[in-house]
Amino acid sequence: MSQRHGPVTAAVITGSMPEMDNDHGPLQHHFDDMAQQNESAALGMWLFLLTEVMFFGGVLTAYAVCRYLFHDAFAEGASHLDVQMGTINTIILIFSSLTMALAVRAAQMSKTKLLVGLLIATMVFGGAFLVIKGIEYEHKWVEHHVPGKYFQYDGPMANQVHLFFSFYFTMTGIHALHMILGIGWMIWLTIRSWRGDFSAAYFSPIEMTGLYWHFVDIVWIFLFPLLYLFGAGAGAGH
Amino acid sequence: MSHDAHAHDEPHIVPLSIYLAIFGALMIGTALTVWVAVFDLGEYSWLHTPLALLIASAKATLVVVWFMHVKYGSRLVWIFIFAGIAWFLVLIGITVGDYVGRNWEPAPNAWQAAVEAPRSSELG
Amino acid sequence: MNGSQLPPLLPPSASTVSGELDLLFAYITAISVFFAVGIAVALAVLAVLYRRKPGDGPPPQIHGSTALELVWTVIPLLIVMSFFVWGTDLFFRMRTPPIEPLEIFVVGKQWMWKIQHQEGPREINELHIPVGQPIKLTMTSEDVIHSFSVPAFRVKQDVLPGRYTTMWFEATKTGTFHLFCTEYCGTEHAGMGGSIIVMEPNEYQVWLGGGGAGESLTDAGERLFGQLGCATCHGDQAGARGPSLTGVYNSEVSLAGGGSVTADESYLRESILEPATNIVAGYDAIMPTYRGQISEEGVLQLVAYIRSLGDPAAAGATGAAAAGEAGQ
Amino acid sequence: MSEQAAPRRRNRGRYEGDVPREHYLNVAYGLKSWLLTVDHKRIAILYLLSITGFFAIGGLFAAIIRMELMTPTGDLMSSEVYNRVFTLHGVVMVFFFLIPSIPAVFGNFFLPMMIGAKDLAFPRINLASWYIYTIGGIFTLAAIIAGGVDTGWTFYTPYSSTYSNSAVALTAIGVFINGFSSIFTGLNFIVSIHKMRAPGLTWMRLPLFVWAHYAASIIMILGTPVVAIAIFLIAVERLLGVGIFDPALGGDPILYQHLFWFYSHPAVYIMILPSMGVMSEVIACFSRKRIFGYAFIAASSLAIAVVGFLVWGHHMFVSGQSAYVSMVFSVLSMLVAVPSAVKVFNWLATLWRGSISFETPMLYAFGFLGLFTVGGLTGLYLGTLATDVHLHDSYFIVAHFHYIMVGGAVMGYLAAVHFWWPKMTGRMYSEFWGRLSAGLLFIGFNLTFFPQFLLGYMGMPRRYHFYPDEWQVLNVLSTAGASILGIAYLIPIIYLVYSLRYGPIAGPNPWHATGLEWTTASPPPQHNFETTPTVTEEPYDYSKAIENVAITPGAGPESPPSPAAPRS
Repeated sequence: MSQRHGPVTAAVITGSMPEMDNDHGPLQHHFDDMAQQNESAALGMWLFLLTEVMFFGGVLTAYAVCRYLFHDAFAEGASHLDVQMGTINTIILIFSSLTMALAVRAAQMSKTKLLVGLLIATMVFGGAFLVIKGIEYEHKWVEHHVPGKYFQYDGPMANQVHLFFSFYFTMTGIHALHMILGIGWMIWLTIRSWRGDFSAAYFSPIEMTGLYWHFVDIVWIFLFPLLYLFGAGAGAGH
Repeated sequence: MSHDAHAHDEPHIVPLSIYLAIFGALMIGTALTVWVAVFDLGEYSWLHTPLALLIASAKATLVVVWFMHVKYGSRLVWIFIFAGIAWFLVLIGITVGDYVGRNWEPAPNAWQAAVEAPRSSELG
Repeated sequence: MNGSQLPPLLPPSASTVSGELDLLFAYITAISVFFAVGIAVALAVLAVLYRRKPGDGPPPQIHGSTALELVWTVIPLLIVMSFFVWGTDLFFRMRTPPIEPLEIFVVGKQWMWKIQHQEGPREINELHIPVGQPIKLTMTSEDVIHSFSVPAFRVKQDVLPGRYTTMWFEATKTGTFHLFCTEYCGTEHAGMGGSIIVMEPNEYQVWLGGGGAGESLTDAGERLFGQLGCATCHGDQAGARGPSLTGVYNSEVSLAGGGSVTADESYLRESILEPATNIVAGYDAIMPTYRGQISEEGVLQLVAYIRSLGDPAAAGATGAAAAGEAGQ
Repeated sequence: MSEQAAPRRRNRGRYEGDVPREHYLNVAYGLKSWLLTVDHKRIAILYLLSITGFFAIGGLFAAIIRMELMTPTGDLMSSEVYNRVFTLHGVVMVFFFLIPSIPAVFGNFFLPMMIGAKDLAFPRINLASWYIYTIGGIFTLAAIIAGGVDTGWTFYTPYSSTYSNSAVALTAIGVFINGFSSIFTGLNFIVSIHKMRAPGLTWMRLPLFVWAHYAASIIMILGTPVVAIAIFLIAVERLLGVGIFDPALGGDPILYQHLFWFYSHPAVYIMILPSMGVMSEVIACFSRKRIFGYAFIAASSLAIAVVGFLVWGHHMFVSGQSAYVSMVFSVLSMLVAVPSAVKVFNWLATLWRGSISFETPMLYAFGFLGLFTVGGLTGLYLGTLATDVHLHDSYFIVAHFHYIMVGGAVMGYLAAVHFWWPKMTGRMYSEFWGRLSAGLLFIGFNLTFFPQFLLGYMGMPRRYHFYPDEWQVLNVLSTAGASILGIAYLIPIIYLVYSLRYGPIAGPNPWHATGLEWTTASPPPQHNFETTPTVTEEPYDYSKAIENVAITPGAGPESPPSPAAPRS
């Protein structure tokens, strides 16, 4: 499904599938030199991120329309989200972005141990984000705010609040899946880093994974105010 | 053959201080987002959403330009990014425009209005 | 294929807009034929003139001509803009009804059209209308998207669940015309059609009287209003739990959440089915939803009744239901 | 095509008196060498086979539709079956044939060769895209077996999300998965065009086929994800009861139409742009002339791709969307007609003073020009607001988009098949049968679809299982045309397969065409070129081309095998 394509593409684009690399080293046969290969990989990754922009863009458009139509109900739904947890998660994700950026830097400087450490730190932050997300989901489950058969809401606008939670779970769910796959991919990268596959001469896979991870971070930077903070203040329109 | 080649031959290593500065700015941005969201803007409460999006866009820009190294990348990457943003704005702009526009009818014509009558001045 | 007579190649033209639409169609066709034939002839002539003959040398390599490119960019542009201007002008006229049309209500449902006349008659898959009078249809769907299409009138409008859409037309010929559902709506989509029967006005009056007359739409709404006990809260006395409905139609209503809204049919419908969405200022959100309890036809009846309770435009309407008959 | 055929050919003395040459087809044998290949040419062949398969399935459904519509009463099958048949015809043809057709087969095969590269930038993504396509196809076939789907290929909500009792989720997932194969193809093309061009191959020296694929790839990249998420939400809505598109659950059905058409209108340009690219190649070659207004054709491809994204709402003029938004969409739809017109005029001007010959690919190109013109012009009726109200969802629309998709895209596809067949297989097909089927196709096509314009104007709605009696004559004509059309599709399959074994040897450049792909041997060696080519001249320079030999039907010039053509 959709969410799985991210890191897989990242994997294939970066040309870092091991069985393919054994014979040729990092330079693939159809490229003239490493520069051409790296630039192609970067360009491919950016194009892939473009498709991701439009992918999330589709849901965001749907969200914008429904929020425009059912403004008050969405504000009410949003007020049931846990702003504290959302904020903590935002901070955690920014930390993970920093460690990821530094990981790329470590690879550029051929500091293998630092690279491994930073990759692990990034995964730990990512994992923490998912754990907190899971706790939130669990709360929603207990409160019967998960859309579908078991949804219960005792308010006048139950239908539209249901719609809000549909968006909440769709958007954060797709985002979380992107993270899970990013972490899965990073585990593999960590092993390869430990083996010393990357250095200033060849760090394209690390760089591409960084781009992907930062993109996932950016998505959250938008999701957080759009979902969590909508019902937070006087902005609810009451 | 790569024509704008050799931009990548030597990795451009960004100083640690820049990363930390960006990180700090992102943290401040996060705090600002939360603060603005709970701040009572009185009759300007409709500004909450535009402000939140503005701050989020600023944060995203920082991530893209420095964490994602676009500042040091090729012009092509800039073009791609702007294309992505432009296409997304077309999609969301015209689609939301349809819903907003349904309340404007060419003639005084009460039957025509949609269920989604204007609710408040705040745009989604 | 009755007898040896070939069927016609044009649909009957039977509404006030169909003539002009045919004219616009003919205009586009004339230009299209000009270009299509022109291109075909050019192809044929070039193919004959420049076919390869034995002993030919390489032909001259021509790079192009900016002047020509400009010509064949600008001329098509001007032509299509003329389509746009005429088409848009006609389109806006086609969807803006004249004053005081005869209003008829349509509910689409898999796979039938249910039609209610103001005066009471109801019909299924048939619509009787008088010739020479503007008709406005207010339409909604009980399930999926349908589309109300009358080719002889050159009109069509999707019928959506959850909201009202409208269309209008004025027949210029008596007779029976096809009615189709043109938005695919499931198994019996092709069978979701019927006829529009256009009659002379006096015949129409006879039909109204003779058909399933009896209760008018407003009366049906009043009866439903009573059955559901709406008056318990929406009475006219001061201190009632809900706002008075007298004269509410087409008035500006202040909302609890700030802002205001025109209490048109759509707002009335929404207030019955999703009462909490837009609460009138000064009242609590205590009204239960009637979604699932009243059919779309019932909602239309209630709306018709509330409309009959007076319209501020109709000046000083009081609670007397009879005074506001037909809501005009 | 099959890997077993290759050695036999070789044993039969493929190049008599010469050492058997190694090329991409005989470099390795066995199923594994095909299923794990990362060679763009082999992947193109994989696509060719699977796409032909889906075309046959879609064509079969079309035949059933036309048979049912011969009589007005709907007596051949039940409405339930009929609805499934036209839905699957649409889904299979649009998502599994038309969208991948030219890009995935000929783009894959020739784009790297035209830019002088050894392969696309990401060969493994290329292979992955074929697997994704296949998996999506399997889901859709599973949906057919599971009882089919009856929503129409447009999956309009809330019918698809709530009311339909058919295998919607399965089909939706199939289409969703298939979307990523399109994204991967587009991504690969754009990166390859940017980064893999041969030395000297500047942007203004690119073949127009490459320009057209660049423009189509933009649409694949930026449009496909949106339809993916829209269809994904339908599947979620059906499986989990989320209500984004269902008014009964608070959602909005028109929202789906926006997301759907944001992609699905530009998707028409994914189908037609590559076909236009083929036209530029074929017309230049068979009139032996440089393309008239090269830069304008290239720019108009990009203009179509960009403006094409701004017109989706013209599918929604009667849906209840805002009248003002409709107005904006109408004017933009008019604008998109202009670059298409520019292309047609430039192709005509290319013929002017040319040295025109009429081999099979050129006949298809002429057919394309005629049919695409009709299809494009009838689009103007639909972009015009008032006329669209009457014509929307009628057979006029059906005729219009078949003129574009079949008359335009399929004609282009067949022109490409016949133009590049000698390069792909090393063999010539029968020119006589080629011309015959091209002519039959043109006649059959017009007989099938022209009556539908008339039906549409009379008001016959699309997706109708039965209809009023007075429309039977035109429907019978249409069905008669469809049977001719069916024959015209079958003939090429026979003579092309025949040519694989018995066709004359084609040689590297049977048409004496320009372009890098013709400078290498037929079939091309595994890495396309023995040495990386260097480009020093503009495209379509036919001034120095070999003397104007009449290319005789059925007998391609027996050129001696050469690793690379001697020419420049």
